[in-house]
Amino acid sequence: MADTISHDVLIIGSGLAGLRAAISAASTDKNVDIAVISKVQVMRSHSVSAEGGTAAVLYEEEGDNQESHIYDTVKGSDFLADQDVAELLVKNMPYEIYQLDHWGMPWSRRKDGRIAQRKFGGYSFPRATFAQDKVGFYEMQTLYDTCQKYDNIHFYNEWFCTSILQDGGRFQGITAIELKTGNFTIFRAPAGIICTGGAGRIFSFSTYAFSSTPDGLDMAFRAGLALKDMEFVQFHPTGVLPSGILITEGARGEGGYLVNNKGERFMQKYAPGKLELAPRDVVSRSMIKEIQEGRGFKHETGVDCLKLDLTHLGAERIKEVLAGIREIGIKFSGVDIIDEPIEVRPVCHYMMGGIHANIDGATELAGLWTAGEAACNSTHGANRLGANSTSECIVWGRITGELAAKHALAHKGQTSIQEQQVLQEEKRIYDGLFRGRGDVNPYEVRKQMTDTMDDKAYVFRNEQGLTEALKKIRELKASMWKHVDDKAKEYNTNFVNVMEIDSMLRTAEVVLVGALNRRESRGAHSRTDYPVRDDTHFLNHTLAYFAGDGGPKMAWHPVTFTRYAPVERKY
Amino acid sequence: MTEQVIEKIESMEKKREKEKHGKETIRSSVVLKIYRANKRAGEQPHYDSVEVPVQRWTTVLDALLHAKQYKDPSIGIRYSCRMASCGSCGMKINGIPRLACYTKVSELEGSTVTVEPLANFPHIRDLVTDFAQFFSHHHDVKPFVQNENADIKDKNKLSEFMQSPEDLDKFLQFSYCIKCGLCYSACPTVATDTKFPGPQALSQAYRYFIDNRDNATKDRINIVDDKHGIWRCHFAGSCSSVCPKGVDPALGIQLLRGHMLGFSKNEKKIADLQDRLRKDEEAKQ
Amino acid sequence: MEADRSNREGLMGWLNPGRYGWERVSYWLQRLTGVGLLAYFIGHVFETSSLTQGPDAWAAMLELTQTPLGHTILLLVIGMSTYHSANGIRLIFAHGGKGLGKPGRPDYPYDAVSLNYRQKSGIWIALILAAVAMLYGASVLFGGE
Amino acid sequence: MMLRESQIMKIHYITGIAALFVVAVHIMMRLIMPYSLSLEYENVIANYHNVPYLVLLESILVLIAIHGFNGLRIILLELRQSKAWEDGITILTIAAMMAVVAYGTRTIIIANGFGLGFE
Ligand SMILES: Cc1cc2nc3c(=O)[nH]c(=O)nc-3n(C[C@H](O)[C@H](O)[C@H](O)COP(=O)(O)OP(=O)(O)OC[C@H]3O[C@@H](n4cnc5c(N)ncnc54)[C@H](O)[C@@H]3O)c2cc1C
Ligand code: HEM
Ligand code: SF4
Ligand code: F3S
Ligand code: FES
Repeated sequence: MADTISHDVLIIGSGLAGLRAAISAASTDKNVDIAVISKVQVMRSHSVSAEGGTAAVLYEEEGDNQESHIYDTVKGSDFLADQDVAELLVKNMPYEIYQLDHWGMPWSRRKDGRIAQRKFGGYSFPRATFAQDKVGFYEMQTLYDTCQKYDNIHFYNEWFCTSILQDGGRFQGITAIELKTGNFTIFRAPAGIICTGGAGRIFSFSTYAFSSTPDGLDMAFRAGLALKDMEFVQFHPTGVLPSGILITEGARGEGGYLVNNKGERFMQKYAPGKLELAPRDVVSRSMIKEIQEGRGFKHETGVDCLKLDLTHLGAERIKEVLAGIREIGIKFSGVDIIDEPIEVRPVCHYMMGGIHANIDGATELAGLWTAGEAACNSTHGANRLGANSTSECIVWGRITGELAAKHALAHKGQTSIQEQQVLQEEKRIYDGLFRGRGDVNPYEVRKQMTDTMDDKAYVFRNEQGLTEALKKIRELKASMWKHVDDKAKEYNTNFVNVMEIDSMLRTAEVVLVGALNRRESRGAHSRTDYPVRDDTHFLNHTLAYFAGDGGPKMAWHPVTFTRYAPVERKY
Repeated sequence: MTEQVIEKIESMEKKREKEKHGKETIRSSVVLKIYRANKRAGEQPHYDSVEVPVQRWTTVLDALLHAKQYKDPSIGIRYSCRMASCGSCGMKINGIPRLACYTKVSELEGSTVTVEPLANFPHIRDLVTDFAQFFSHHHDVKPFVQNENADIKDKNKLSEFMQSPEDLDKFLQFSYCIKCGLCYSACPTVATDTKFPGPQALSQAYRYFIDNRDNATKDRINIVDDKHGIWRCHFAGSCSSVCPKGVDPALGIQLLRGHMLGFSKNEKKIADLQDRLRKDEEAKQ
Repeated sequence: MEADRSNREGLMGWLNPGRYGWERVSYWLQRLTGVGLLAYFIGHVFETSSLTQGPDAWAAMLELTQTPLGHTILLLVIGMSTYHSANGIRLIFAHGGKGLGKPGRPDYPYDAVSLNYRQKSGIWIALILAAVAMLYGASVLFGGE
Repeated sequence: MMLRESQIMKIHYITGIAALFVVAVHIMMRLIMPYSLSLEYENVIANYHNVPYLVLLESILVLIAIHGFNGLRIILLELRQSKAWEDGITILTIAAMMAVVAYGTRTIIIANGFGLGFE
């Protein structure tokens, strides 16, 4: 059998959630031996791209309050958030912000030396805590650097995890491939946390890093765990053309305007109360409507878009708080936002769904937790508010880290690996993929799949489009693409890509089936054929279980209400 | 307001139109000359040339990925964010360390672009190098705030360390570092000295040294005051000239050394937790 | 961990000043001139030691060194020491963080403040001074009486 | 007698600056009379009988030896990193430095004719 490495806690994924979990587990007890396993080098995780802010209530003396943050989150979610979970998020955040400050986070400051906050979409108070426009980057850096303090955290840079090992309903470890050598290895540990982030690369036009593929989600899915609410995909209003790189909501938080080809601030029509700072689903829908009604621009690539005008903010302010955005504009779009409005278009940005977890981040498998974007403990419901995701990663990173560490201490050294599972997994990836045969280019399959998703599962969806998309995905899945041309063992990214594509196809299918089943419009999921929210039938979470190649088995799961009854959502 | 915006858009569009036909070299394709080797598997170093289509905004990374996807899937390459914030895609492009995702083909001269792995990093395969030593240098400068209150003990008394925008400016620029290793690859000392921490780690030492939340001043100086430490920087400046993020590691290193030579004094006070509470009290009275 | 030297640029990294900026050229010249001066210094100590063997030995040594070749070397030494000293003074200040500018918030396109024109001018001035010193030296050495 | 690297480098900088001054004086002395004349045996020996000049020569010798050989040590240190090599070059450069200083001092003393300028 393959080589084995043993630890107490395995953290899979090293984004904000993973690193926060590592610190939390390491400081819970110094005898807990932690492995952080990531398919990229640890500090290169997608979280570094987060730009605009992290939501927290810091200034109650200035008028903010936690109740309001909870309500904004729940209302933003179109009442699909579990309210106890939202509450937990809000209550924990102030501590996390200050803790990050103590660890060296370069939060932007007010003149009086205190931490600064800015406006963000959907909030009734400026509570996006920011560090210029590189929040996620700085948070990652702070956490990564703080990890250096602990001798009991071990980083496994560039190890691709492929499957979860379990026995008797308990987590026992995982299998992974070391990229550098190509060695297939077993990691065993009594506790694990999946922090593999979002899956936004199943769309072509996407703000995500190339590494944001659903292999972590798929791992859990194949292990029999449910994926929850996968049909809710957030489209961020301002993706730069042609690449899809994000212009942070902070740009609008700082006072940017969205304009159509008549020069109008069209958001006046759609959300007079909040204008550009309405939640993302609202703004994105408004933009697409403007485009459909002929008031859009054409980018030189032929794509429809609108413009984001920041010129009135002035060079000084822009350089001070939106420097990164300016750099992105100049470099990737050829536009200096100081002089000129920039072309933008709604872009795939966040997956509200993820691995089904309870309020503690525990999955259905004992000993396994999940945190961050990969998890769905239903903080965000049908639509996440900007700046609430980094918050979620940090809060549940800490919670799950601590719980997993305690569990690991209680079950130290008690793992049993089922050889059969390992052999099966080896067979799946080596016989099924690595040594597979075929004449279809896997990258072409990926392109067609992501283009299909862009086309049919975008801001507005309908029965016909979704059905066509599902058909197309299933066709692609069945075509002869499963093969790896690169035969080397060492650093075989071709192999990695093929494993990713395999998981992408399965996940895309779950998204589409979920979207087809949800015959209503709620939050980010907007059906032109069912344009209204239907609380009688669909005030429920969607669960999808793996059921072989034929597609997922679906189920419903109740929403937790503790405070607010659903009302119509208006801004 | 409306007219202004339209005017602005129109005037900029004209300007761009002009630029498009002006200075940037617009090509429809480019030849990538890619360094290939996988010594562990016995593949000796050689160069492969691949022609790929390019547009105005195509970056070297885009071009390489196109080559990987449609010409030769076996090209070994490391990348992730494609927006110059993760630090994965450092490589030598036409001989100089750069980020592939941050270098547009249109910015480069000639019709061939040569891409090679970063120098000064052990080679793994093709364009991919091993960062273990680089990371361990970073680890060795203790890149975290040291201060007995660094972990919040009492969750009921929450407050930040006070830090004025000026305090922040002293270290902010050094925390722009994305650990891409370009500086490490360019530095002439690193080229021969394996124990030299390199510009990245040394500038991070300064970043924490000058942060007014940190009070491990002496310890930090002792770490870098070594035969192979900070004194092995000769201000060759190459680190700063290749840094894609404006970290200016050369500056950080010299400033730290200024403190060690007694040219500068570290006047920082530990930003006191109590500071704010005290001020609040005062305000109340 | 045993340090892995593979793929280091090695001496070629030192000897290839053209790729980066003037500061790299300065680094390289400072090194070269330093070593050159040290060699000359050792030679010079040896040269003057002939004094101890009386006027004849000294004259013999002068015959060896006061030649066109010897003067050319001396000229180089003048240039080297002028450059090394002038640039050395700049470097002492720079190594202490003086004259480099202040850290702050860098703006795109992120030109490094430490590679500023004060520093570059320092390098140029050292080069010019070296040239002037060499011209003057030439006039003394080759100019006759 | 282990010096910290910072102390060594401070010495390096100070000896560098000091060397600049003394060398400048040394060269001036060559230039107060026509250059070739300044090299006549009698003139040179005469110099060696002047106590302040002796002090000057000796300090040039020491300062430059320290600065120059330390410079060499730096370069060699950066070339290879192994204990044997590092210890080797430290001993070597110190030995070479001492040898050159000793040899130069011998010249000064003999040229002075042991009279130290009180003839
Ligand atoms: C451009 C952009 C800007 C954003 N801005 C904001 C913002 O301003 N505020 C906000 O709150 N949120 C923001 N978000 C959302 C937020 O950044 C993400 O939701 C969050 O960073 C996710 O973090 P994570 O820790 O869950 O996962 P990630 O950071 O995505 O990390 C996933 C980790 O899992 C690893 N991994 C994945 N698969 C495997 C595998 N098979 N084997 C091993 N390792 C694996 C990866 O290597 C990586 O380390 C933004 C998102 C984007 C795309
Ligand atoms: C005249 C005889 C001199 C000799 C033989 C000499 C020799 C050397 C040598 C061999 C080096 C090593 C080069 C390196 O580290 O890269 C060096 C470096 C240096 N020298 Fe000199 N030098 C002399 C004069 C001076 C003077 C007059 C100054 C300044 C006032 C000076 C300042 C420096 C500086 C600043 C360095 C760089 C050290 C470093 O980069 O760490 N030197 N010198
Ligand atoms: S200092 Fe600059 S070049 Fe060096 S690793 Fe950091 S970002 Fe990269
Ligand atoms: S290139 Fe190297 S020598 Fe110093 S200034 Fe930068 S670290
Ligand atoms: S891909 Fe992240 S820096 Fe280039």
